[in-house]
Amino acid sequence: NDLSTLPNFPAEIRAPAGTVLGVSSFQLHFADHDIMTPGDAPDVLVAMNPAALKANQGDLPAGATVIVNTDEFTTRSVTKAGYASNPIEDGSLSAFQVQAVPLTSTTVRALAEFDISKKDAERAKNMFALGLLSWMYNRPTEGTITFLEKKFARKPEIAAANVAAFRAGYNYGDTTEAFAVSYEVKPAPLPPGTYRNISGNPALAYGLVAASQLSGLPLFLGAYPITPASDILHELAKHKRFGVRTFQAEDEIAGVGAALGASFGGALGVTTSSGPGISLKSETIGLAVSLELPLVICDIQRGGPSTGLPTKTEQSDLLQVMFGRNGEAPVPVVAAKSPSDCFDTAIEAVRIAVTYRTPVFLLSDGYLANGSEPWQVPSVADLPSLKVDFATEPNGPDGEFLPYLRDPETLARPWAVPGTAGLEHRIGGIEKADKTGSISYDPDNHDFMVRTRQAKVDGIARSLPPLEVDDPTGDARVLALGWGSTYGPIGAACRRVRRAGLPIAQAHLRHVNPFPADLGDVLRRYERVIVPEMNLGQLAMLLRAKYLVDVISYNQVRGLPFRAAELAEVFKGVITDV
Amino acid sequence: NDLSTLPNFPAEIRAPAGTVLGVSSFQLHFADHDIMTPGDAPDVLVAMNPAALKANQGDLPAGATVIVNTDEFTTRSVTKAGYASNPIEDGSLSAFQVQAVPLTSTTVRALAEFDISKKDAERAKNMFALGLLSWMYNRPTEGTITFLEKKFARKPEIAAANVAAFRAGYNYGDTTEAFAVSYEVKPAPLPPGTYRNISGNPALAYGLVAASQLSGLPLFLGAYPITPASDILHELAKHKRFGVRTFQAEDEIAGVGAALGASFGGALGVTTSSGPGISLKSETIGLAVSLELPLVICDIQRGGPSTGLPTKTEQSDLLQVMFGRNGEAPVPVVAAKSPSDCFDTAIEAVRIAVTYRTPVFLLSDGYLANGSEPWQVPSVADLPSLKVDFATEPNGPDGEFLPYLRDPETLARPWAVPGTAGLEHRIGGIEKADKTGSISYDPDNHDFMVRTRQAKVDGIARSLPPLEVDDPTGDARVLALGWGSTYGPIGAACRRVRRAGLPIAQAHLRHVNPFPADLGDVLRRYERVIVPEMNLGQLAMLLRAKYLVDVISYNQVRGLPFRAAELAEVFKGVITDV
Amino acid sequence: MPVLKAKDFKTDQEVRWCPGCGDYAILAAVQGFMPELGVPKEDIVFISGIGCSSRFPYYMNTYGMHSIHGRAPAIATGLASARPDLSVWVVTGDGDALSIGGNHLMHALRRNANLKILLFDNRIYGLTKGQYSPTSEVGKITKSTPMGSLDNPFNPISLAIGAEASFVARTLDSDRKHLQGVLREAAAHQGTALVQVYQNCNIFNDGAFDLLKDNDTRDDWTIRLEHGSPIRFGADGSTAVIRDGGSLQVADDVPEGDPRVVVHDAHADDPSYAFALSRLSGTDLRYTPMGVFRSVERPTYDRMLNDQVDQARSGGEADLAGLLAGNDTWTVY
Amino acid sequence: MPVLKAKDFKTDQEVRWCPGCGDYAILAAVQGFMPELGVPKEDIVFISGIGCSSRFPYYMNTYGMHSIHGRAPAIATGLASARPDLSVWVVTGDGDALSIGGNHLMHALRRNANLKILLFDNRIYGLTKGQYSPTSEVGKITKSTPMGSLDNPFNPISLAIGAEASFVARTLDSDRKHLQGVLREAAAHQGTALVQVYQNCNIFNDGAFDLLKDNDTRDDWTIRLEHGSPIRFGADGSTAVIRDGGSLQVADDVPEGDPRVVVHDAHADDPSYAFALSRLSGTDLRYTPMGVFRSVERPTYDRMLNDQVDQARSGGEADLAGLLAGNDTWTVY
Ligand SMILES: Cc1ncc(C[n+]2csc(CCOP(=O)(O)OP(=O)(O)O)c2C)c(N)n1
Ligand SMILES: Cc1ncc(C[n+]2csc(CCOP(=O)(O)OP(=O)(O)O)c2C)c(N)n1
Ligand code: SF4
Ligand code: SF4
Ligand SMILES: [Mg+2]
Ligand SMILES: [Mg+2]
Repeated sequence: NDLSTLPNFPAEIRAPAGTVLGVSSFQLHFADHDIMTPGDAPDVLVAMNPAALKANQGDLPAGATVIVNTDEFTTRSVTKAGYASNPIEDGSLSAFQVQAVPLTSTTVRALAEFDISKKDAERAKNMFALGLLSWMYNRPTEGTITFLEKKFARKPEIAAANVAAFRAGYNYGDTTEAFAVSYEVKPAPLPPGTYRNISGNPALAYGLVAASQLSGLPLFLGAYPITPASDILHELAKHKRFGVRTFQAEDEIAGVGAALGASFGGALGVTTSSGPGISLKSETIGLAVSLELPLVICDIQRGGPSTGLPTKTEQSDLLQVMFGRNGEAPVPVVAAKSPSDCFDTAIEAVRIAVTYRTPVFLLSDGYLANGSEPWQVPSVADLPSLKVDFATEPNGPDGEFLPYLRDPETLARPWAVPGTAGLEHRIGGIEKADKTGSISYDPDNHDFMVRTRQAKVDGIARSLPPLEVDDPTGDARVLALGWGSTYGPIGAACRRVRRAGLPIAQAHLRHVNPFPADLGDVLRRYERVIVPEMNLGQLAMLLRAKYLVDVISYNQVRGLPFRAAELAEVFKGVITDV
Repeated sequence: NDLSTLPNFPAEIRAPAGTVLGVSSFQLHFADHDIMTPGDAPDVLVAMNPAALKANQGDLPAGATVIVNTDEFTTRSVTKAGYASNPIEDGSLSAFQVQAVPLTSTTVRALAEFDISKKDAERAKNMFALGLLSWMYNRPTEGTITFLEKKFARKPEIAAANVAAFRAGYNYGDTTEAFAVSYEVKPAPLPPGTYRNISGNPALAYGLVAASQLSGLPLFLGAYPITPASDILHELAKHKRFGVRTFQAEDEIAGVGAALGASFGGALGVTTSSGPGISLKSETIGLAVSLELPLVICDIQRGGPSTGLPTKTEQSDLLQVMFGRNGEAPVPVVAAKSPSDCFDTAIEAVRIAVTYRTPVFLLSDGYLANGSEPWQVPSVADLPSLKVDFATEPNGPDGEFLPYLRDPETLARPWAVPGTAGLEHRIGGIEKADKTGSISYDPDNHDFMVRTRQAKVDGIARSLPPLEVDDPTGDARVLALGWGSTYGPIGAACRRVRRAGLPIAQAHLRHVNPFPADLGDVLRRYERVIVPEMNLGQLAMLLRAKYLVDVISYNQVRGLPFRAAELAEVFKGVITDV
Repeated sequence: MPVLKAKDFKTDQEVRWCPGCGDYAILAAVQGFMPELGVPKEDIVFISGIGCSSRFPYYMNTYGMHSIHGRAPAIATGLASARPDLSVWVVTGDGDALSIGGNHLMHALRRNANLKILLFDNRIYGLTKGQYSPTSEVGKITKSTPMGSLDNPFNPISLAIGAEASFVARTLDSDRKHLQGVLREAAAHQGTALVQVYQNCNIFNDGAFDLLKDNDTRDDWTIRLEHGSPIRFGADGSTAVIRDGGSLQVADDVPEGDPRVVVHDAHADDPSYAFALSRLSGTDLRYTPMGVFRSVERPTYDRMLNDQVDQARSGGEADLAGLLAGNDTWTVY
Repeated sequence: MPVLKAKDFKTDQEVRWCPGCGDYAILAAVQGFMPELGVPKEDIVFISGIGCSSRFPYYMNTYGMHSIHGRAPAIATGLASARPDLSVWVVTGDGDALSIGGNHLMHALRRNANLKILLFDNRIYGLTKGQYSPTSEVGKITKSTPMGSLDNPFNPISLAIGAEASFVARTLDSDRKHLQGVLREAAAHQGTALVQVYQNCNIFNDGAFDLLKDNDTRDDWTIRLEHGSPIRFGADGSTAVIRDGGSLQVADDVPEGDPRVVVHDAHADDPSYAFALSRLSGTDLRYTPMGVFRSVERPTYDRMLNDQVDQARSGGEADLAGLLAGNDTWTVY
């Protein structure tokens, strides 16, 4: 069954269970668990004019997709509908995934060649919208097309026009890299508190702004647009009042370079991109490793290799961020597990970067970036302090400044920013002598520095909490271990398995490099460990290499999140096998 | 003991056993095995004028380092010495590592501030040369300096000048990234045949030229200079008569891009660089993976991370070339084990690239690139054929051309080059539909294509010979496994261990991705496997992950080859422990 | 060869640009021009980067590559150098060519391999949904610049001339005749030709070039360049580009035969003239020269490279065995 | 602040360039000029890429970064934007700035952040032992071009002007007075200043600029630019740059007060004039203008960026809690 089977396509799409892929699971969820959001709210609203928006906005769950027909949002009609200012521009729709499209004019243009009345052409805008939705929720198109052909059998020209409009809408989604994801919300009653809905990219941006405030370091973002990371740039650009400086660079290399330069100057340097852009940044990240300056690199993963599938999700950059640099260049890696978790993960990434004076990778993906979930708004008072101490005094025995004299605990080197009298120093990408940081070609010094940089990153594990394992019955013999956006589906699958009476434990890694200190013990505690990943087994490889544990790598690389039902069956299979 | 202790420093340096680091082991070798090269030949010749060169060139072993004082190589003096043309330019010194330096004038310039006679200043050129040598063979400088100060104690100004000249020479080596390596030659009588001496970079270049001739594909090199890879560009630029086209690009990205464009046009596209440049190429290599076109990428590794140690050697790019791309982007990797082996490895890299229509990494390093060894000149007739068949006909059921219809055995796709009528087609970096290659966002197709690209690379293993294991006594319980330039030192170490009566097996990987099919069995055949690497254990990680074998990772990251003696001790330790 | 028609250059791929996008007009114009090239389809290659504009090769029934962002000129240079027999075209956008790809573009121009580069300039990043580009006017409000963009834009014509370009032209998506005329001259040029095509993105930057399109403003602001003709324009042709103390200026009511009126010379050896022309218009598009600014012959990189190969070969058969043996061998018996 | 001397800017690092390298002279000139800047050492930063020239920061007793090949302008842009209070200098080479780093350089120029870029142009790749560079003359025989280089070189001055540079100058390593004079003007300029310094690489490209150094040729081929003065040169000052039908030319025996003689105007708004000046000399160095070609004021990127921040802040205290809560929350009891 398919959207096109709806009696006739209304401006407001309600997706019954089992229809639009992304949507259905969402709906279903609201059906079989109870969460405090209006039960049968539309997941998508197509607002053909301000009035329609006004009328329906109310019962829209935050995170819903809203397609607005900008052609009809004239100042007059906007005021007429009772809005003070244009809702598309004044940010009052920020809780939704808004697609602003000139539906009428675009459709009319698309149908220029058809000899049908202007009215008929304009009517076809519904089909254009439907086409766009079919793209966003990647639905097959044949069904709709045959439906339209049948429906207008007696008016072939109209039929053709509607099909053309439908196609145009579909292609529009492709061309403009339109996106839609519904994040599988963790069920079970939420603890008391104040909630809002949030998707991953804004959450990540907020996390960075918060970290900047908590550390007292002005945030500097150097970025080049790329799907699905661009929205972080867009979001941060709005927050200059927090002292945020955003720099749209000429390319990814300049983006990360500028961020590194800002870090050298004492700012919180951040760069954001997706797979292809990250690969371009690798040489500069290697420099950051050698300079030992704080830098946060956010990789919002998408389908690869190469340009791949820009609007689809994937976890296939893990090994790139681990190893995609020349020489021994270790970089810590943290990964967000849900849209709202992007906030906490951003703060954690900054903590590591400033504490250890190192570049840090933050991994998110298209699913988290665009999917949304209820988020208990944190109270600012509860956020950790990230206070940083810049070097202010010479630290050498003879009153000189030693830029590579390390903190014995963290192995971090001093961060002396320009403007500090007496600490003038030079650093660079050539190997440096221990302590003084001057150029050194000494073999033993090189060996020492290589191992020291590694030790610094490995040492971060000492600052990490033990891995949380969710094993309600305590008698599970199988562990499902994941990282990143698979948290939702794996969790949902585990719940299904347990409902079916089979015990299974779940653990999820926020820290991929270094691993939590107790990870090895946790792995060995279970008879089998299964690692579902939206790649060909990248985390699994790291685990096998480090712990020599024969983990089961379960992989799908379909550009889509795992389906909980499917995963559950796989888990059951493993459990019954042990 | 140190060069400076030589009675007085002659124009021609003979390095007695145990002196200049690089040199000594070389000499020693010649001492304790017999190899058909004049026993006590100089490893370094400093020719102050054409006459001196003429006189000594004779008993120079090929591969020796020759420093020529270009100031004295005027047309007159060249002819006077009996040369038809200037030996520095006419390539007649190609068998040596030539450093052409205006010794006299540079030294005089360096001593401008000293009030000493012009004659004394010019005499100091010997010290400049000695300084340069000390850099090249990285010798400590203190000894020489104190020696000079003592020697000229009564003429402090002269002493100072000589020290200054010595320093200037040393810095000259640093500034111009001067290089010198002596490769530890495999001992044991060589089989009958015709030999020449060759170092890795020319051998690699010759291998590419040969492969171009064998495949009938014109060679196109797109490269940007970088130490220690530049000499491959320099060498290939000389061979236009073989149809070789060399392109010095504006940067590494353009270098690999141009090579890929040439491959699309039916040429043998090659790009050469070192670590930092390779990281810049990663995005384009990802595109090559997606386009499935032949491309050879040579990484002449040097010390890292970042700019690191440009003139030192290291094996630390293995994981970068394995994983340094976004998405699942598998690329085959081959590694040369000795200077002359760069020739065969280049041919093997081309075989894989053209047979499987894939980018291929060839790993060498500064030690191989500049070190030299005797090479049995292959007869062209014995070289493998690399004949390639371009697509000439439509291959589809309906007479259409399907650019992604694969060869069932190799999974290679057809290579249809522009100019072929009827096969016009478009390819790109967005995910492609199986067979047709048109853009496809279909989830199952993506999963299929990702796995197929991986299967294609894995399938290369079927074309590989079983791994050769050198286990003379047949009762070894410990295996020393290596890859790349450690072959010489590991081999020498194994010989020492065996001479000490302890059995040990040695195996060396040419194919790092995919591994030879029988590698797992080989590993499991031994009680312990030790993997020495000039990195922090990169191959070891891949082995542990794939085979769950607890290999011992022995690492040094000193920018220098392993010392056979030291390795031997480590091996003995492992053997006595089992 | 068989006579080709525009439709021979259409592919079976559905054209996916937004309805009304200027790219459609450019595609039609190029397909319409191709038969004139007189080159067999199989000898033509279109290489693009990433962007809406870069989808172009999928719609041309020739050989084609939709490569990665900004790298098309480099890839095309390799192809053209290895295969001087081909007709190699690059399609790129203002972001693709001038932002991430700027270095490859400027080196392609100075190197002068035989490439035809079509730069679709819509002054916006279309594919990524409307961030400002290196040709966007200062102060532009976009998703990434809510308070207005700050960087001074490039003038692609000035930039190209500063990068030693041998052929530089500008045209308009909606003016098929002019567009094809420029393509004709670009194709005839031996070397790298840069053609800037003002292109309307009706979704993210609609109407950017209306001043040059609307009937009532077009003639007042468009300066048509024709080699050998005095540069006059305006409804009644009374406005002209004149020389005044070295710099070029626009003057109204210039009488017939006024000696100050500049006679367009696209072949002028000194690029200063073409550069001065490129400065007549700012981002506001007032007084925009359209046509070929500069077209001078210079040896092409691909030719010279292949000449060196031929020259080296003229020395006689290449001898692989000889190369491998070198000139210093010894024998083991 | 204490009065600084040249030696205050020397470091303890041994200077490692080849004896006779032009870089020594530039280093001495810069160290000699620094006290004039009137900026405390700790507020000065030198950022370089990779190359012989890029070793420069190690020898300056200020803050410094020896970064990676070609990226210094990008890194410096980030630093200058985050810290407009600093005096940020970039040191680069002809390969570093124009080959791998071309894109960052041209965007830095149009963006006009407050950077002083010193481009040491020795027309060769020194550090990698002598391959040709983007400024090498055509036909140059180098390790990578045994049959001669093929690409047409850039004229860095023309390129910079085409990239919307607000300040462009040229000077010579061996002429300390002139070099320091140019540094003075560059430092005074608000925005990105590009200073091309002809620098002798006595090892791989010795004597490249002798025509402008030897007593007997220097005066004949060097055109000194001084804002506001007629452009006359040559031993007896009888040679001049004149305007002839728009283009600039060199003429001999030009009588006193000849109206055709160009009076140098570095502040001309229209860059066409500076561009024309940059075309007077080719790679052969005959008629080489030296000095400030162009110097115009334009708002700087770093200032405008920080103004936007101030403006946004003027809206009142930033409220983190408010940001996190947004405008659509619900409560669970
Ligand atoms: C390496 C990389 N960086 C960024 C992107 C995202 N991206 C794709 S196209 C584009 C810019 C498009 O603008 P333009 O070149 O003007 O083309 P248009 O869409 O306007 O035709 C960007 C930033 C990418 N695909 N790859
Ligand atoms: C990414 C990268 N590519 C290439 C190199 C090698 N490399 C170092 S400096 C240089 C060019 C030097 O020329 P130039 O910029 O003119 O500086 P100069 O040495 O002449 O002062 C090159 C190719 C490198 N270090 N890093
Ligand atoms: S977004 Fe703009 S440029 Fe891209 S297809 Fe749509 S209209 Fe054309
Ligand atoms: S190689 Fe040339 S540029 Fe480099 S230090 Fe020596 S002389 Fe100077
Ligand atoms: Mg654009
Ligand atoms: Mg240089």
